[in-house]
Amino acid sequence: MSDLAPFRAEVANWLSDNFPQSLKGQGISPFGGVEGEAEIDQDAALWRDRLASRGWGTPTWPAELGGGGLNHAEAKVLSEEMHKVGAINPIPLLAGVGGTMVGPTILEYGSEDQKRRHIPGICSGKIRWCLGYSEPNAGSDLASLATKAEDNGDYWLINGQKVWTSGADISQWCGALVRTDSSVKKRDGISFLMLKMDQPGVETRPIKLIAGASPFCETFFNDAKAEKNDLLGNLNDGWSVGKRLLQHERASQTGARPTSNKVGLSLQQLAKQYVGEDDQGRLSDPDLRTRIASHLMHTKAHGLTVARIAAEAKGNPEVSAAASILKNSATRVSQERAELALEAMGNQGVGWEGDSFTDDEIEHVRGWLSGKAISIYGGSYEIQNNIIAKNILGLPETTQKG
Amino acid sequence: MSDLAPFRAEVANWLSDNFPQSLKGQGISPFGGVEGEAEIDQDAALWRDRLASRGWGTPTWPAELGGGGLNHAEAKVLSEEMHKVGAINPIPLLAGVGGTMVGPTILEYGSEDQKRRHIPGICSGKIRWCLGYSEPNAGSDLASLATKAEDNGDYWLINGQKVWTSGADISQWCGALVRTDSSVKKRDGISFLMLKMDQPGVETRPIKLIAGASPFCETFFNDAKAEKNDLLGNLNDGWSVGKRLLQHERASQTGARPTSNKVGLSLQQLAKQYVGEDDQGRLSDPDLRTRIASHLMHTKAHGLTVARIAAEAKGNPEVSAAASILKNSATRVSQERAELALEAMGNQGVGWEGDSFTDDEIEHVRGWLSGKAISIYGGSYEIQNNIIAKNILGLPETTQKG
Amino acid sequence: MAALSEEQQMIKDQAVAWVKEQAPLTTFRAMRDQGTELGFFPETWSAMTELGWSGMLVPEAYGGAGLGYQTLGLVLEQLGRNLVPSPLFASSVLGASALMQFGSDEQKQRLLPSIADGSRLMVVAMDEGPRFNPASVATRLLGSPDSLILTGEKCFVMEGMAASDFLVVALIENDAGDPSLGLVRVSADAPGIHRKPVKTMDSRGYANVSFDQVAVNGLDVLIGEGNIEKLFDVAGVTLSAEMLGSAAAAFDMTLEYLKTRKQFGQVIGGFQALGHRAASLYSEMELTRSCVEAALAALDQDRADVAELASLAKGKTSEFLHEMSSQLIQIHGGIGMTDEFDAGFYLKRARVVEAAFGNAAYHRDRFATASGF
Amino acid sequence: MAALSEEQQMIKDQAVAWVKEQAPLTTFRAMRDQGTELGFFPETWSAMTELGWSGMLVPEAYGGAGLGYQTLGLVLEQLGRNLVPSPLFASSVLGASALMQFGSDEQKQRLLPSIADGSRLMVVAMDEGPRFNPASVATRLLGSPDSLILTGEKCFVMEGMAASDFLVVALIENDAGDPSLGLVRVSADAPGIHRKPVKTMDSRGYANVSFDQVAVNGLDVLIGEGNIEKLFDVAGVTLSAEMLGSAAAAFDMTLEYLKTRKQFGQVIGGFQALGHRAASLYSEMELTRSCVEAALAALDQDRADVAELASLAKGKTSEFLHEMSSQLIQIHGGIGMTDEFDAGFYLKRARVVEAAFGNAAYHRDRFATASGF
Repeated sequence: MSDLAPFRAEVANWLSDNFPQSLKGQGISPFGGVEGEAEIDQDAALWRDRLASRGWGTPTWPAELGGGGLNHAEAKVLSEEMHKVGAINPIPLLAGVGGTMVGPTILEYGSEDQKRRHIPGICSGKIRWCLGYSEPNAGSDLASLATKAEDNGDYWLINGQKVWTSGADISQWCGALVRTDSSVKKRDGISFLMLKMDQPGVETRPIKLIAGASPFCETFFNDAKAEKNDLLGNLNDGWSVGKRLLQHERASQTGARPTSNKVGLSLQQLAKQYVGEDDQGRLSDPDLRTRIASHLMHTKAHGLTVARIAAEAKGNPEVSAAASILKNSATRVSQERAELALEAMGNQGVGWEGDSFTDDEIEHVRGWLSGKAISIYGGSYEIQNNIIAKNILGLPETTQKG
Repeated sequence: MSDLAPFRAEVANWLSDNFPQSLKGQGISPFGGVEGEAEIDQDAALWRDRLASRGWGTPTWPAELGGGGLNHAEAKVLSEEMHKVGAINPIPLLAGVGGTMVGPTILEYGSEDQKRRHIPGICSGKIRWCLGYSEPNAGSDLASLATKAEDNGDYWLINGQKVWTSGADISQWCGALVRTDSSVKKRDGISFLMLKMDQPGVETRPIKLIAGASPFCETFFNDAKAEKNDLLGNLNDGWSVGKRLLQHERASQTGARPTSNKVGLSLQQLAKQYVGEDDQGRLSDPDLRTRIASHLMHTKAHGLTVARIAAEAKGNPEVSAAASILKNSATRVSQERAELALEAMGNQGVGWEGDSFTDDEIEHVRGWLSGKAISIYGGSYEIQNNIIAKNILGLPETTQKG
Repeated sequence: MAALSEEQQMIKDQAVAWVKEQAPLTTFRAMRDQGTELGFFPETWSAMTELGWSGMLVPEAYGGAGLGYQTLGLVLEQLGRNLVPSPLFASSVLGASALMQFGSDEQKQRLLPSIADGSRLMVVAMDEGPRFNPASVATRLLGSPDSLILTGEKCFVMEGMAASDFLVVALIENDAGDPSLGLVRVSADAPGIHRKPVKTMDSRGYANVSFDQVAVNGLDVLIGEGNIEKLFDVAGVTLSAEMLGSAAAAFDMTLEYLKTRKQFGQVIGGFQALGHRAASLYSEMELTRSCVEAALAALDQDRADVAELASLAKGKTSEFLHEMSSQLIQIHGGIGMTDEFDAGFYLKRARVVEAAFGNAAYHRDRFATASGF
Repeated sequence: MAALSEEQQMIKDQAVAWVKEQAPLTTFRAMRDQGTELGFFPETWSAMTELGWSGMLVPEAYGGAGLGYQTLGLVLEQLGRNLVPSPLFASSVLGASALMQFGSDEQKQRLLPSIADGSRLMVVAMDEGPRFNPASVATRLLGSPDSLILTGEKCFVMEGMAASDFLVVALIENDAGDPSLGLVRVSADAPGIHRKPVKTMDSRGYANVSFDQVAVNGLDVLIGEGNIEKLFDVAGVTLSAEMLGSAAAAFDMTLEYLKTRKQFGQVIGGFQALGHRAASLYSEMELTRSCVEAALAALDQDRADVAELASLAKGKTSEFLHEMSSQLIQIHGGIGMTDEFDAGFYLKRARVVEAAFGNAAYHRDRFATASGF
């Protein structure tokens, strides 16, 4: 292994010169994140531009396209040093799915021209992407999608409706799966198109969810247009492109996320606060204690598995077949935690608004509700089990009858 | 409701005159039951014959065929009075599946001649029946059965192999599902035949199970014969006959059975014995206590459901679609109880033989092992769920593709 | 239930029809969207009192119909199906039961008729902390017989904003000076009472109520003979009947979706994993129903095993509604997550009623204790 | 495991090959059918010692290979796959670990080399009741330093009939007269020791052993510095490695059956309910493997979180092997119930190892305590 110390020093120096102290510990809110806040205050914009100028918002991407050109070891050092000074990388938050999914897929499948046109914008943090995948009648059965793109000679003409397009109302570009051939088997007539959101043929409508406001939209295409050279991958090969992109999504979802940034207490601390403890420091409700213990053991096992699979891949963050296992396991960690927290909180765990509840309590409830989506989006719990059964275990496919 | 007091007095009198005191509290062992003991001591034989002479071993069956001719209310009185004096009804034990399944099906589907020839033998407790259903390649998919019966003019000629024929080696008659037409859809070419076990073409071989010796056999038919007039129901309509018979089986399995007659302690008493209790009388292992409580609640719910469904049927013991629900629920009660008892017993719950373990402890282990079959035989857990989904909920069939 | 009497069948049919026609989920949604502090529409309550439901439990001698818990359960189950908000449970079930159980004849004469006709909303105030814990009551009635003072804090009082009267669970000293739990009636507008609405995710009406040196008339102290736990058994069992209705509606919605939603060229109910899940849920629902019906019957018969059956019923319905409401969302997928669709209402309501009067863990513990281990 | 060293890979390959060729399940079956009191074939043990497995853990200075727990785990997992019976676990893992942890240098010099070459079977005697409970030890070492007497009853001692030496967990008084837990070595044939075989359903060798006024040499008292719980952590973790192997074999048998058994015109693995069940089991196996490997590494690194990881590993493998062995039978259906088929061996073994050194509930409790609640 090469000596990373000089690079570490370089990063530390640069951060000390360039990271605005006002942003320290600010979390993601100054950058809007997916919560929809569009304003970015001055320091945040400064920080975004300074980071982008080094390419360090997308550290492992090619330097000539606006990335940092670092290897994985260097990227890890960068991330550690940023963590040390309380600096957050705003680019992936600002680019929406551009940084986590569309970008990596363009880097794999895109032409040189496409890379030159699209990657720098993502690296700059100024172009946000959304994804047009699901449709009202194509959820788990994504291949049934009906949104149609016709080759009009000069451009693609797009008509149809997408749902669950996250951040569609604040994005500049969209990566969409569209039907380009209706005469063949469902999966063989799909292409992956990139198109501008700011055009007359595109309309977005936010979806209110059970937890309240949401980043999701319905998106309608009425004679929307895409450039001829914005087809990613081959014509009618969009299923492969789109599937690959989803693997990047799954990989980004395998870490169990905390219910909320604001809720910092461990589950056992939280439970003790509401339930109390006996004279030996054990949670007063032994039934709940048992289930929290079981949950924490699963959580630990999940974390160890994420680490083990990463180690087995020798640090190479390849997306693997194990992603489906980790997705379902992460879902369980996250949803179980939310349910157990609610149970522990009792009546204080059913609040909706108002000052009878603390912000944390309401945050828990809202997080619990939005978390119900984790087992639905990005390939539902059932779809992941289909994938495990078929791709890992080699059992027959159970969905392909139509 | 008519006045049952005179009948109750008559029964009590008759029992006091006829029930041999030596059999009081003897349980089923003097009658062999399914455990295979063929000898019946003198008093047991006397009791069997006296009971059979009144038809009270099969109390609700027609008196002219050897039954008791009682209505359900009277049969209940008889059962209560027998229970009072510690008398057990040996006829169903001696007749094998004759009393519980084949008999009721003959009474429904049989010709007058068939009833006259077969019912009295069952009522007497001297003719034991077994069932030839499953085959090595036809388990849950019973309709795939291959054992063939050919019409040879004077008789049926039977060739093939059955498995899981309970008590085949000690039975006089067998009710078998056989293929009588191979040219049609699987279910449409099956007939129900009754045949003698004591003939040159029939060979039985006991199956040793994971719990040890077992009542089950493999049964081989090599040019075995059945009388022409021993076809039950119509030719090629055996699937309906056989299914109806299985409903009687399911109905007889819906009550949760204790793991063993000998193990009389309640689960919570047993657990306390091995685990101990705290100063407030709670089981010392709170984790196990929670799961035992959950189990006992399910057990109680199951019992209440059996009672409710019986009450809703207004005391008419019709076999209903709910039988599949109760079968799976009874399975859970029984298997959960066995697992929890084993867990509570710790190292004393893993004994196989020898005097380091009490008879009860070994009985628990053996019962736990044989109990694993409850979710497999008589329509597996999965098959019952298929039935519930299709017959009760009206969802599409998921097995019929072949 | 084994067999309904003619009267029961009539009441049930009436409830089915009324809930379907007069109290669809759109009414609940409108109430939620308006954000009314009461947590129900007064018109709904008027209609229910006209149907006589507010007096179902109250004995005929006190102006009610004296029909018993099993019959009441038929109505509660239907209300649960459409999540119909009203003070029926808080006042006409729990308030009335408390008076029937603990009240003197004078108190019953004075209070029950107006509960039965729906004009008085008599609401029990019990909880003092986030988790149901009847053993921990700090609210006290102090002073001499002719100058009684009630002091304490109650939280999460159902229909607390709509209440005209509170029945406050408090420690009351007997002649020997030993405190035991009893109930104290006070008018909701009495000096020293402050209430604040609590906005919960089920959009029903709850309040935190403080009692600051509230003067109490000696005639309004209910001591009775029963154990106060029995009142919570009534609460748990009747709430279970309502919860069973909610769960059954959630099941029906799910089954309907399994039969109509197509993916991969077939209805999704044809996928065995989902079919078997539906079969398990249905089986669990049947078991739960038996527990609820048995517990209602035990209340009517005042049987010795009421406590055991009450914990069975509340424990089982809490578990089943929890699971059923989660599966309602999961099986509906994305559409289930949208506010536009009704599934979220059931999910949100499920966790609220689960926590009320002891959750599943509470009742497992209680069932175990009742079973002697 | 992230990446095996060349040596580890070689040892693993050797174990895979040896278990497959030299220790098939038919050997276990033959042993079971013969009903040998030892619970293993001496030839098996000779072969294993020739492979050097009996000395894997023992430091090179004491005649072993000093390879550590992670490497040992590779062998144990393979042995678990075919349920290979031998005293490896009891003596070369647990006995050796006890000496390494608690023994003085003199004791190690005297005893470890013969453990490493397999000629001495040094077996730890711990349990005194049906359930694992290290806090409850009544066996005592009493007397003056030149006249020590051991008295007590130990049950369910693994390989107790084959043992040449016992390491007895006992209360030992220190100079101040306070008793604390330590280990006392006695020869298995010493006067006052009586052992009786215990016939368990996994057909392995266990014994109940009584120590009736057994004279003990002062040199054979092991006090050491560690907490005795740490020895049970070693036991739990290494047993977990073996259990993981058994569970993995049970999974493989099940998957094979799902791919070959046909019913209703297709392989039964094509039925979604079974396919999803297999997917869940596989996922759970992957999670369990991570816990076992992490716990083995923690032992080698003598990390501070050994106790937490040991409870995680033993708890998770206990749960998973329990479920996997039950599903092995259920998915095989009737054939799984027959003694002729091997599934029953896994089921029976599962419950025995589950109960040993703390079951899942024991470790949940311990994990919770370690997590501070």
